[in-house]
Order: sequence, then structure tokens, then C-alpha cells
Amino acid sequence: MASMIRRSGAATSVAAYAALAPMAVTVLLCYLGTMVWTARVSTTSARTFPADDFVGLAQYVKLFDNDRWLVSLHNIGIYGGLFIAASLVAGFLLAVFIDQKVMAEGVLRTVFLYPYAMSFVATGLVWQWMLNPELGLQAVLQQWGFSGARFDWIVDQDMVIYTVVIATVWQAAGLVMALLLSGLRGIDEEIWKAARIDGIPRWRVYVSIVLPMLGPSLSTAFVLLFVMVVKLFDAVVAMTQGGPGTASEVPAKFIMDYLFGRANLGLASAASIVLLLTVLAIVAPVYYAKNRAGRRMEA
Amino acid sequence: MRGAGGAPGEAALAQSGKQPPSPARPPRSGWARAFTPARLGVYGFLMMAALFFLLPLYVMVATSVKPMEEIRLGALFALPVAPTFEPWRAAWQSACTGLECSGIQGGFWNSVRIVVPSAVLSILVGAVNGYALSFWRIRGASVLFGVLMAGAFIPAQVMLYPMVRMLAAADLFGTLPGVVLVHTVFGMPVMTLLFRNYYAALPQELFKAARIDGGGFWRIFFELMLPMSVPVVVVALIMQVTGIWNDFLLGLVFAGTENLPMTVQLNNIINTTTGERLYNVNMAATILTSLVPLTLYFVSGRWFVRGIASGAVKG
Amino acid sequence: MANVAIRNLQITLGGNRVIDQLNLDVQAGEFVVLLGPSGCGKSTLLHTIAGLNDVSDGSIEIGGRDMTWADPKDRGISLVFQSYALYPTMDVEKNMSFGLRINGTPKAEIARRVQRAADMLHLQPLLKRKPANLSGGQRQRVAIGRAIVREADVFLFDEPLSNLDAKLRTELRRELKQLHRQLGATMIYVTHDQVEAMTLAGRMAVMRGGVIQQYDTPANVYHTPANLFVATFLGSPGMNLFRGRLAVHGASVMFANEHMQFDVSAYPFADAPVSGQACVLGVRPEDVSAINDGALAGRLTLVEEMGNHHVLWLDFHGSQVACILNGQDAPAAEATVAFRLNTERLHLFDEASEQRL
Amino acid sequence: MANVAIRNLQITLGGNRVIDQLNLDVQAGEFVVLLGPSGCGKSTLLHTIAGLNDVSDGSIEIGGRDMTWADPKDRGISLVFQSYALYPTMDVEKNMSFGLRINGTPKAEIARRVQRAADMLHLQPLLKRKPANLSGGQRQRVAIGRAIVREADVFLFDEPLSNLDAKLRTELRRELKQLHRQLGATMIYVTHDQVEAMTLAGRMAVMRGGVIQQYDTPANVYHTPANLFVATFLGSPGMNLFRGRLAVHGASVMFANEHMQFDVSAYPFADAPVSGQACVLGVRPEDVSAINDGALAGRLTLVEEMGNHHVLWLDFHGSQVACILNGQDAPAAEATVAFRLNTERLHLFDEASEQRL
Amino acid sequence: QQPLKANVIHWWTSGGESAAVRQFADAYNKAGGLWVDNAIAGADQARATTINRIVGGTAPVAAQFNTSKQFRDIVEQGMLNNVDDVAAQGKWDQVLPQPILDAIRINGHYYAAPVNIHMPGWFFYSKPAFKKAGIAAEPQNWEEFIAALGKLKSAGLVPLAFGGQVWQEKITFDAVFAVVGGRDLYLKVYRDHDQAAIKSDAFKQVLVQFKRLRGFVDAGSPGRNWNDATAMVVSGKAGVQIMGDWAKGEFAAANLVAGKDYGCFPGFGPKSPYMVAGDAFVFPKSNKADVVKAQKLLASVVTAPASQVAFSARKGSIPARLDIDGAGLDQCAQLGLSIIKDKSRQLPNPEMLVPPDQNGALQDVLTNFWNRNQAAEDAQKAFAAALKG
Ligand SMILES: Nc1ncnc2c1ncn2[C@@H]1O[C@H](COP(=O)(O)OP(=O)(O)OP(=O)(O)O)[C@@H](O)[C@H]1O
Ligand SMILES: Nc1ncnc2c1ncn2[C@@H]1O[C@H](COP(=O)(O)OP(=O)(O)OP(=O)(O)O)[C@@H](O)[C@H]1O
Ligand SMILES: [Mg+2]
Ligand SMILES: [Mg+2]
Repeated sequence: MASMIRRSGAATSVAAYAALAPMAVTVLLCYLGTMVWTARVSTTSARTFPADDFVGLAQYVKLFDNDRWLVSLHNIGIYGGLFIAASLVAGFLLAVFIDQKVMAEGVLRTVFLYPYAMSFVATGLVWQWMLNPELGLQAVLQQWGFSGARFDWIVDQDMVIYTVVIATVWQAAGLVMALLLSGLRGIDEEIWKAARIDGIPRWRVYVSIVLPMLGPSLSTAFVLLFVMVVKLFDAVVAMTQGGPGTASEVPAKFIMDYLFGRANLGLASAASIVLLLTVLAIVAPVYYAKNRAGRRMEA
Repeated sequence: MRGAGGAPGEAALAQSGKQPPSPARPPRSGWARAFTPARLGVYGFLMMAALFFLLPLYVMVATSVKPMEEIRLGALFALPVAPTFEPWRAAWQSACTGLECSGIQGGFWNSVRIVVPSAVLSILVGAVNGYALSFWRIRGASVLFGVLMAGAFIPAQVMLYPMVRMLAAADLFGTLPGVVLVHTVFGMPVMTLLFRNYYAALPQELFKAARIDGGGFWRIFFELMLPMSVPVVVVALIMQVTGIWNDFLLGLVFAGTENLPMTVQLNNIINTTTGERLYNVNMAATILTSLVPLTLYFVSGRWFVRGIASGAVKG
Repeated sequence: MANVAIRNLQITLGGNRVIDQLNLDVQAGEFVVLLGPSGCGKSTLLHTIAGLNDVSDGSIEIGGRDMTWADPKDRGISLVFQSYALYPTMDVEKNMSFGLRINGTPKAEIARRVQRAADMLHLQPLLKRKPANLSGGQRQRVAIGRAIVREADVFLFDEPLSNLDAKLRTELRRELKQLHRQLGATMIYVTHDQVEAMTLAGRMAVMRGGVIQQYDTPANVYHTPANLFVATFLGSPGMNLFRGRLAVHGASVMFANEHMQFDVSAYPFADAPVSGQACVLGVRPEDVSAINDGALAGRLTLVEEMGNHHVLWLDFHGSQVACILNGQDAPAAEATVAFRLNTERLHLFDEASEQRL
Repeated sequence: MANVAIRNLQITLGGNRVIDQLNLDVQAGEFVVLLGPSGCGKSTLLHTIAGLNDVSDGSIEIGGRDMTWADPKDRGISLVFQSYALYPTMDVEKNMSFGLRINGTPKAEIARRVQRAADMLHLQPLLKRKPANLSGGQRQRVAIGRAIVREADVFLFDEPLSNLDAKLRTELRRELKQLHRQLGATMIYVTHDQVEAMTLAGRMAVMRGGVIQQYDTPANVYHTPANLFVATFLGSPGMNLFRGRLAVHGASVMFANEHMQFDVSAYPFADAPVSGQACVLGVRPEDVSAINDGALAGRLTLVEEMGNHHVLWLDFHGSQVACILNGQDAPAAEATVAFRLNTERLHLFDEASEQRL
Repeated sequence: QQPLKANVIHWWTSGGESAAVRQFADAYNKAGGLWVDNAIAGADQARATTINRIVGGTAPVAAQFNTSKQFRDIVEQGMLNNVDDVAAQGKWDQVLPQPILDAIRINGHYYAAPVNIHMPGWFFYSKPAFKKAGIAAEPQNWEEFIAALGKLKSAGLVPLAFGGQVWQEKITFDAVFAVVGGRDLYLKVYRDHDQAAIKSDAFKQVLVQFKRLRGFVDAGSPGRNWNDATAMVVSGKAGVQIMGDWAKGEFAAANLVAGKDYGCFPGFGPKSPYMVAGDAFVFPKSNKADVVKAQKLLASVVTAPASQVAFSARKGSIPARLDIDGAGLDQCAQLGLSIIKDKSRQLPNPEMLVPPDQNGALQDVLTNFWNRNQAAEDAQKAFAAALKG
């Protein structure tokens, strides 16, 4: 009789279902629930409070009429690509170099991680100062006699988004480092030995053997960074307030502004839903493909 | 122990003076090692990186020990002319955060009370989820997980309103358990992902062996998987302790007036709309607040264990 | 005491049909050895019995109950993994006692069993070491230890002794046999060591490509192999083969090719032999005697000194014939050696189907 | 072509002195087999030669140059790991070719060598598989393949065939021998299979507890073991031992205990025998003949059927005596069997020092 | 008897603000209450928290809002208690300026207790900088002002200390609007959303003049915090800053005295309008008698003349009541107080007239106009569209 019930797989147990119950409840209530709720609100004219009228897709129409929203989407695209790539590369390099049995590893690890520990309200301000052409690096360089030195991206509408990349990579690279370091340290010693026998240069071992083995850690890091991209807010507020003009506006700031200061819950919800759908459109195919590949391996 | 210094051996060599005559590479001990070109390259890179990372910290620290007059001059990188630790003292115990002017110290224990259970619970839940997802085939689990991950992309602020209502309905709004629960909920996607992917990289055979040994879900988790998760638990700790310690929004909304975390004070100090700003105090307060996660980063090294699954399987 | 009955088992891994329509009946308390070339599906079969693989089709019965979908822990089995699968964070003692602790076995009993296993496996001084600090053979012994402390109904061993030295192996072989008797447990044992197979097996199943070729006592498998594959797979050096045809003249049956001719009338043909049938004649090296009055002759190309015997490799019209010499002194290489085949112990196989005639 | 010379080597792992004052000279082009009980330091020795362990004391010379501290890649070695250590994310082909690609070997040459190795190891159909999807033996073959494509000066094999079936093992054994001849490379080979050791070794080193006990040709090691350990370690079943004392009467020397008495005057004593010396007499099972007119008798307790021979286990005054029977039919168990020892092939060891007399 | 406990949410957290709110707290405590402080920095954050606490069932007794349209939604949801009794008792309708009354009186009920008036468009200037640039007197009209900026520029100073953040750009614009466009146009645009007015030449002129200021700011202005801009005036690096009266706090912190070290004027000439903004407390709905009592007590305490003066003296603002003698206030505040008594010069700030989301949209329009190379006509169109929607 057991064979009737358990056909789905050998490794199942009641405990496993029970263990996932909190997750199931959370997902259904908190995540799925809010998603549905947000979707619903986005079809109302809600302002400070959720309303229960129905205005169809009016909020969406308004949203895509909004210049600032379009700029935000555009910015997040550029920003996301650069930020994720740079953070992964920087984090990986830091992890690799810190893995070389260096002295003062603990100090270095802390140095690379500390930005992650500090509120961006303050560190963002420091970045704003440092990048400010009148106060910061450009001023210093010019004082030192490099009168032609220019580094005024933060006040340049075309470049400002890159300064956000710099500051946020500075903040996130340490976390990626820690994540990859933990993966790196988990690799069986024998693999290293085999590579040494094969005469593979260390850097090559990292690139060709270790990096692929870090696949899961990398994908964790990737998702983490992706989430950071979508939720990017603090850094922009602290560094540029979305300016100059709307040149460094991002979707999360748009949503927050309309949610609180501008008291337009309906529009903010519509923006959240659009953002979520965009993310899904990017992530879902990858997730699906990976899952299928995984299932094929197991089957 | 890849290339491990082999300290005892080298010490013996050095003492007995039995250096091999024409070694292709001399015994690799601390200092001798530090001066090969490759080592210099490594240290060079790390120094450059450290400089880049430390520059903002330098500005913060320098600012924090300057009097406001100096700061107004805008010489950002200048060393303080008249260094003062008054801002630090003020940040800790006398900066105004509203009616009260007693610095950020007020919320310290509240923060501890929030961060400890929240971090522990969220990591535990994440680990259990990750473990269940990667080793146990549970119908519908991957769909759940997919929704959960999608949830990670919704701004927390959007979820506030419904969450407030739910917690209020459960009579948990404005209580310590309430805020712990909220942190667990918001930490769940990333924690689950972290552990799921970590477990995916472990040899499946270990799990199979434990199944044969009769291990049930929990036994395998606690006795086998958790000990093997040390490095990732450390990463999870780093993430959660930092995140929850620095969290301002959820603490403010859900913790209730009795339990407001330290970051609410911090925010009150550094984030004013129309009040005057004491940058030196702000910087000092920021650095002070981050000391707890920083300490964790510093001591976490010994748990970044090397080769934790070494010797487990042949292959 | 539990029997294992496998019916029409089909296993697919990564898209490959690894086990195909397999049937195997193991009596309660029996000691069955699985033998077969690398990659033929032995480990897969053990893992499936243990409940670690999903079954595509067919059923598995253990101790009279259908266990096709039962949880591994409910099957009353224990398994030594070919790849050891030791718990890396636990020391040797904990590795062995883990399962018992889970079962809630009393402390004293656990200590006793671990003690016994450690003694048997010479692991006493290593009890506090982690797997990463053990040698290959030591790890393998821990893997065995972990399985035997469990005293399950069915023990599954996947090449448990492959990384041990001959002396220890002989010793452990005997210990396992004794354990088998003592516990009365059913054992299914994969090995590549034919001595092990021969000495341990009550019955032995020879597999190839996921299919069982022959399932019988070791002596029967060795002496009356069911087909050419089994014949050549067992024995070291392998069976010598000669291609030829049968010639039937009334009651007399002759095997012949260009170089030799034999009367095989006494051969216990399963079906009546057909004249002209293309067949393969097999003779084991120990049934080839290098004696002076032998009817055949070959040039000695290689002498392998095996300690207690020599193997002579003779070049017989371009094919190598192995011959075991029990005497002390081997002839010098390049000499021409006369030999003869023990006609009472010949094997005949159909050339096309490779089945025993 | 490169020799390997190890001088006073000392290795400490995790606080254990694993190798102690070890000296070993391997000639260029020689095939040396390392033999020894599990955990005696064989793998450690190979890893040290390869440069994977830090040396506490002593030196290693390869190809005439001091390589004690050289990088593994500069030593001109290749190594098959006992635990395989395959690159999990690369398929079989990449596992084998990766080292070559890094070395800048031309593409065509890589393809050729991988091809050859794959053919030799029957890995052809598996080239695109990842290690996780291979059977144990298949993984082991990949590990061998990865080592042999490198065509190094010195090959180090750590139990490379342990997980392969007898047939494949015999085949590969021969292929390796051929590779050895063809490349003229030096090979150091760890195995637990004595047949392998006997057939492959030019010389063989028997180790115990990190110390080499005897280093000589296989025949010498087998026929004149240097001490009791070597004597009992080799041979399967192991040598039969009898404790007793010597009695010297002029030119005649007798070995005697309660149950037996032998004239051992013809024994080639290294030093002059001393009367009353406590010693151990060893006889290999193949030198025990179960014949009707044997002077000794034991009760038959167990018959092991080995395919081409039987092993009889006789109870002789409480101790087990193994005896090999080449005839076809073994006596029934519990019978009393008379036997005699082949006095020409006895071994005598000092009881205290265990050294050969 | 138990003191009337009052949880009060507000965003006054800096040193000067703390001192100011203490005046209220002390006064309330003295009147038999118990002030429980719930300071939350950041206006948006504090308001959001108030709303969340209301929704979650742990509403505060009182919460700070701006005197604007921000709390209309909450009133409509029926989430606030009114303080009509207190208003009647205190004759608010007589002592409060019209713009404030318009903001707090909804459907005839008083839903907030105003505490002060902030004027967001002051012109602050550094006396040493003016001296250095050779500017003798405060400019008396817009063109003189532009000329003064020009002189500052020639003197090698930053003429206008400017923080390039959206809200700062907006208040600068509103200040320019008020002085250049005049009160009528301002009200037509903001109060009546009069499309014709927006499309008028006069309004275009406002935009043009606003953009003219851009020639007088430094390269580092984008993103700059207002107090960093103030610091430029404090240190004499810059000449003028257009900012709310709270900037006085920064001057005070640097020990600068109004009228001596720095000057202030709210516009040009004797008839320039005075923009009115400010803070107020609202009182979340509750049926509990002691809460309602506490709310009423609090409302009367914070609107009492003495505490209003005491508060504003420290906050830099002026009292919300017009019937007050501002002797304790600084020079700028006294100037403001005298102006506001003239009804014709009272001008509600845009937030009192425009709902938050439209106000935000206007900010977006203006920041684009300021930062991009955009023609005034285009900005005009965008402005019109934002006010229409
Ligand atoms: N990392 C380590 N730390 C401590 N001891 C170790 C370590 N590695 C090996 N040893 C010990 O050193 C000894 C020699 O190990 P080695 O692997 O060389 O044995 P081996 O001869 O190869 O044995 P086997 O035939 O079982 O593989 C063993 O007793 C083992 O327990
Ligand atoms: N996960 C997998 N995915 C795909 N194919 C697999 C997988 N595991 C095993 N196989 C294939 O299935 C076949 C049987 O594997 P199995 O491990 O059962 O062999 P085996 O008989 O134990 O061999 P060995 O003696 O080499 O251990 C092999 O050809 C192997 O390549
Ligand atoms: Mg197998
Ligand atoms: Mg070994």
C-alpha cells in the first residue's frame, strides 16, 4: 500500500513536510498574500490608504506616462548590469587573494566587509563628499597640481549612475567575498592537489576548477546582488537624492516616494507589480531551465 | 592541508641547519614566503584594495574627531587640526534623539534583544528550508521556493501595510516576538537560498549514508548537516546580524515603543530634515553602531573552515 | 533474517537505462555475491535495494514485504558505500555509532558494538580521528564498521575490501563470514576479487550491462558457465578460447579447427549437437597441462611468477594460451612447450549466441 | 627517464610521524611496487614524492636533481590518487585533457593522447559524462587516464586498479606494463593485489609503519622474506607458522616443538644457528602437501573452493594450517587429513627479533 | 490621579529641535500630563510610522504633521479625533492666519493643532561676503538681487549656495515664484490650478528667472544637503542661500548672530508675500476617555501663547498665532512675525494647496527644468500637465 502513496519519491517524510510548513505559511500569507494584495491595490485609486474601488489599469497608464519611472527603469538596467558584474568580479578577486594564506587575514576580511556593516545614510554622505568636485577627490587632485584632473561624475547627469555603482560595489563586494570564501574553503583538498600535479597555475585553478565548483555560491551571490539592485534606495537617497534632476532615479525610490511622501499607494503598487514582473521575466526562464536541467540529472 | 606552512618541519630544518643544497624553492616559512614576486603581487593587490575600501572610513573617522568649524571648511581629507573625542562621547551618551539627549546607547540592549533571536531563528529556518529543499523531495516545494524568491524582490515597504494588519490581527504588533517574526519572514528568501545552494554542493552520498543509518529528517539535519554548514552559517550570521542590527524600518514599525532598536536613535541623530547636523557626531554614531557587526566579522575567521567535507567520499 | 526478492526491476539514471528487467531472489540468510564488469550496475542495484534510487518499474520485496517505495530506514538494511560516504565532521567512533544513536540503542550496547567493530577492523587507535586524517584503507574500514555495527537484516556491501591489503582482506573476509553466520543476516556483496567471491558466496550473480547472466553457486558458475561472457569473466588468467566447428558422426561428436581436433562426445550437450555448428571451445588455464607428451605445442612468450605458481603464456598459432604450472621451475622463455587440454573439463559455446551448448 | 632517490625522509601529518627515516632508490625506468598494510604510509610516500606534503626532514631527488622543495609541476611526475580527486565540474574528456591544455600541448596531440587513454581504459562512450554520473570503477579509470596522458618521467600510481574487475584489471595491468616499456618512464605503484605486485614489479618495497622492511625483486621477497612480517604479509593464504626451538648437534640442526620435529640442516642460515634458540618456522600453504603418507595430520575444518584450486584448512593441535590442493576433488570436511611440509622451502625466523635466520 | 500619558510622534530630533520640543513637553507635564516622546527622524518616516501605528492599533496620542494636505486622507478615513472644543476655547479662528486655518479646518472641524509657522523661502546672506563683493545694501528687487549675485561672482565667491536636491530646488522655485510672479499668479497656479495662468507669459517669466539662478551656483551643488550649502554661507565662501528659516539653526550652531554676521530677508520690498508653512499635531481616533482628555490637553498646551513662543524661539520658526509678542525671538523671526500680521502678505505654501502626489510631480518637473537643458516653454507645458493630472 505504501507504493501507492509514495510514488513521488523515496526521500519523503512527514517531518520534511512539517519542517517546510513555516515556509509554506510565510509564502502563502506574507509573500503570495502581499503580491496579490499589491496587485489588487494597483487597480484602485488608493492614496494614503488602500481603497476598494476599481480603476482598471489607470495607474499603470499613469505609470508609463511618468517620465521619471521610465528614467528609473532605464537607470536600473544600466546600474544592475554593472553593479552585479563588478561586485562578483571584485568579490571573487578579494576572496581569492585573501585565500592565499596572507597575514592579517582577519583584519583584511573586516576591512573588506565593514562597508556592509555601516548605514548608508552616513557612508553615502561620505561618498557624496568624496565625489563632489568641489570637496572631494577632484579638488584634492587639483590641489596637488593636476589641474586638469576631473572627476565630477556625481554632478554629471550622464555619469551619476556610475558613481552609485562605485559606492554600492564598495559596499557589497565584501559580502560577495565572504560568500565565495565560504564556498572556496569547502572545496576538497584533494582537488587542489590534483591540480598541482597537473601543473595548473594557481590562477588557472581558480578560474577553471574552483570557479565552476563555486557555481552554487555564485548563484546565491548573484540572486543576492539582484535583490540589492531591485531594492536600491538608500545609496541613491544618501548620495544624489535621485539627481541631478532625475538622472539617478531608481524604481525603488520611485515606489518609496509615492508610497510615503507623495501618498499615492495605487501608483506605488502598480510600480511594484511592474518591477516584480520585470524581475520574473528575467529570472523565471533561468530558474526554469536550471530546474529542468537539475531534474534531468536526477531522473 | 594545501601548502600549509608546515611550520614544525621548517623550524626543525632551520635549527638543524640541514638546508637542502640546491632547493628549487627554499623551505617556505613565513618571511621567506612573503618575498617571492607572487607574494608581493598578492600583498600589493590586497593593499590597493584595502586602500580603496578604507578611504571612506578614513574620511568618516577624520570627520568624527574634527570640531564642526573644521568640518564646515570642507577640507575633507585633511587631518584634524584640533582633534576631539567629544563627538564620540556625544554620540554615545549626549546627542539628542528627540526629547531625550542621551546618545545612541539607549537602544543598545533593545537591539541585542532583537538581533539575537531574530538572527538565530531566521538562520535556523533558512537552514531547515534549504536542507529540506535540496535533499528531500517534497511535492510543490520548488514552486513554493520560486514564489519565495520572487517575494525577495518586493520592497519591504510595500509589504508593510498588510504585515501590520496581519500582526495586529495576531496580537503581535508592537511586541518583541512580533518583530522577531517579521525579521524571520523578511530574511527567509535569502537565507533559504543561501543554504539550499550550499547543500546542493555537498556530496549527495553523505545524505544517503545518513538515510541508511536510519536518520530521520531532524537527526540528519542537526547532527550531520548543521556541523557541515559551519562556513555558510558564518556567512548567514554575517548577513543576518548585520541586516537586523542595522535594520531601522522593521524595528521602528513592529518592535513597539518599548523595544526600539539602537538604529532608531542612530537615525534620529543623523537623519534630520530641518534641524542642524553635527557631522562629527553622526560619523561617530555610525561607527559606534557598526561595532557589533564589525566584531563579528573580525572573529568569524576561524569558522571559515577549510575543506569541511574533505575525506568524505571518493571521487 | 529477511529475504530479498527483486522483480522486473528497471532503473534509469541520467537518462541511461542502467538496470533492465532484473530479477533476483535472495533467500533469507543467504550470502550472495554480485560480480560483473565495471559499470554494469552493481552499485546501482545495491542502492536501489537500499531505497536510494527511484525505481522506474518493478518491485523490491524485503523480508516478505513490498519495500519498493519504503524509506531506507524502514528496510532493515545497512550499506557499505563504494565511495565510503563518511561523515566528514564526525570522528571514527561517531561515524560508526551514528546510526545506533539514532535508533536509540542503549549507550552501553553502542559502546560494545563499536568496540567490537573497531577491534575487528583494527581501528582502535584511530577512533578519535576525522576521516580527512585517515588513509584510504582506514576510511574503507570505517565505512565497513559503520555498516556492521547496525546488525541489520540485510547487509549490502559495495566492494568493501578493495583498498585493503591481502592479509587484512583475508582476515576480514573470514570475520564477515562469521558475522554472517552469527547474525544469520542476509548479505549481498559486490566484489571484484574472485577469491573473495568464491570463498564468500553461497550463490553468485554475474551481471553484465544491467542484466544478470548467471545466478548459481560459485562452483557451478565457475565450472559450468552459462555463456561465453561468464566463462571469460571468471578466472584469472581467463579461459583459453578456440574457435571451431562441430562435426557429428552418429554418437561421436568432434570439435575441429585448422590446428586441433577433439573428441567431445562425452560433453554434456544441453541440446543435441548439430554438425557444422560454429562454436567456441573454452579451456581454463589450470586445465591446460604443459607436459612433454602433449599433443599441441606453443612457443613460450612470457612466464608470470605468482609466488605459489607460474603462469606460462604460450603462442599457439598466433593466439595466446595461458597455462598454469604448479611445479617449481618454469622453462626458459622462447622455448617450445608441448601441452595438452584436459578434455574432461572443456566448455563449448555457440559462436553466435554465446550460450553454452 | 628519471631516477627517484629518497634519503632519510621524515613526514609528520597531523602530529603523527607517518614516515620515518625512509630511504628508497628507484632507478630510472624501473617499476617499483609499494606494498604494505593499510595505513603504513604508502600514499603519504607517493604524495611526498609528488611534492604535496611538506617534508620534515630528509631529501628527495628526482632525475638527479634535488626536488625536496620543488613545485609538483616541476618534478615531471604524474599521480593517480587513491581517492581519484577528479574535477567534479569537468567531463571525462576535460578531466583528462586539462593538464595538457594548460601545458600548451598542441590540440592534435591532446586529442591523440586522450583518445589512446580512453581506448585503453574503455572510457570511449563516457567521454562527455561528469564524474558524478560514473560508477566507481569508471571514476577510477578516469583518474588513471588523467595521469597517463601526461607522459611524465615518473608515474605514481596509488592503488589504481582496486575498483576494477579482474578481467579489466588483468588487461590494464598488461597495458600499464606496456606503457612502462614504451615510455621508459619510472613507475612507483602502490597496490594491495599481490598478483599485480608480483607481475608488475621489477622490485618491490614492503613497508610497515612508515619503514621499509624489504626492497628486492618479487621472487626474492616471496621466497626469502627478510622477516616474519614480510613473510606473513605476502601470500594468500598466509604462511603457516609453527613456534619451536632449534637444537644443534654438530652439523645437524633440528627444529622441534611438542608436535613436530624437522631436520633443517640444509637451511641456509645467515648466522650460525644456536642451540635452544626460540624461533618460528614458516611454510607457505603451497608447500604443505596433503598426501596420504604425510607425517603430520590435522582435522579438516574448512575447504575453500577457489576455482582452479582448493584451500584446505586443517586444525593442527589448535592452530590452523592452510594447505593448497591442486587436485580436483577435496576431501569432505571433518575428515582427518595427513600432510607433510616441503622441507626444502622452509623459512626460519628468530622469535624475538622476527628477523630471518 | 494618574498623569495623562501622551505618546507623541514627531520628527524633531536635532539639538535645537530637541530643545524646542522640550518646551512643549515641559508645559504639558506641568499641565498635568506625561509626555512620552516618540521622536522619529524624517518627516516621511515619522508620518508613515504614525499611520502604521494607527493601523496596527497602537496609535499615539498625538503625531506631528505639516500644516498641509497630508492628513486629509486620514481625516477622510475617520482616523482622527477633532479638537473643536479646544479650538473654540482658544478662538483659533481669530488668532490663526487664514492659510493655517484653511489647512486644519476640514468640513468645519479642527483636526490639528498648529504649533508654528515656517517660512521656507528666506534669503540668507553672509555679511562678510557682501562686504567683500562690495554690496552695500540688501537688494530691493529681483534685478538688484541678480546684480548682487553677479558682484559676488566677480569677487570669486559662490554667489548662491545651493543644494541640488529636488525639494531644495522646489522651495527655491517657490521663493522665486512668490517674488517674481507675485501673489495673484501664485494663487492662480497653485490654488486654482488655472491652466491659463500657467500658460501665461508671466509664469514663463518666473521659470526663466528661476533658471537664471543656475548661472550663480557652483559645480558641486547637485545632491548637496541644505546645511552643507548653509555652511558655505557661514564660512563666507558663498554669498546667499535661499532656504527655510530653520537654516538659522546652522548659523546659530556656528555662533553667528542674525543681523550682525549674516542677514536675512523674506523677499524684496515692503509688499513681498510671506510664505506660510508649518507644523501641527494631529490626534488619532480613540474612544478612551483619558486619551481624548490627553489630546485636548495637549492641543491647548501647544497652542498656548507662551509655549508657542518658547518653541519657536528655539526652532527658528515663528508662532502660529498672530496675537503674540515676539520679543523673545531673533531678528529674522521678529521680521517675519511683523510681516505675517499683514493678511495681504500671507501666502500659503504649495503643500497646503496641492496634494502630495501632484506636488511631487511638480518637483520632478522643476528638477528636470533646472538640471536639463530644457526650454522654459517645455517646462511650462510639463508643469501644466502635472497640475492637471
Ligand atoms: N592528514 C593526516 N593527519 C593525520 N594522520 C594522517 C593524515 N593522513 C594520513 N594519516 C595517517 O598516516 C598514516 C599513513 O597514511 P597513508 O595514507 O600514507 O596510508 P597508506 O599506506 O596509503 O594506507 P592505505 O593502504 O590504507 O591507503 C595512516 O596511519 C593515517 O592514519
Ligand atoms: N548518476 C548517474 N547518471 C548517469 N549514469 C550513471 C549514474 N550513475 C551511474 N551511472 C551509470 O550507470 C552504470 C552503472 O553504474 P554502477 O555504479 O551501478 O556500476 P557498478 O557496477 O557499480 O560499477 P563499478 O564496478 O565500476 O563500481 C554505469 O555505466 C554508470 O556510468
Ligand atoms: Mg560500483
Ligand atoms: Mg593509501
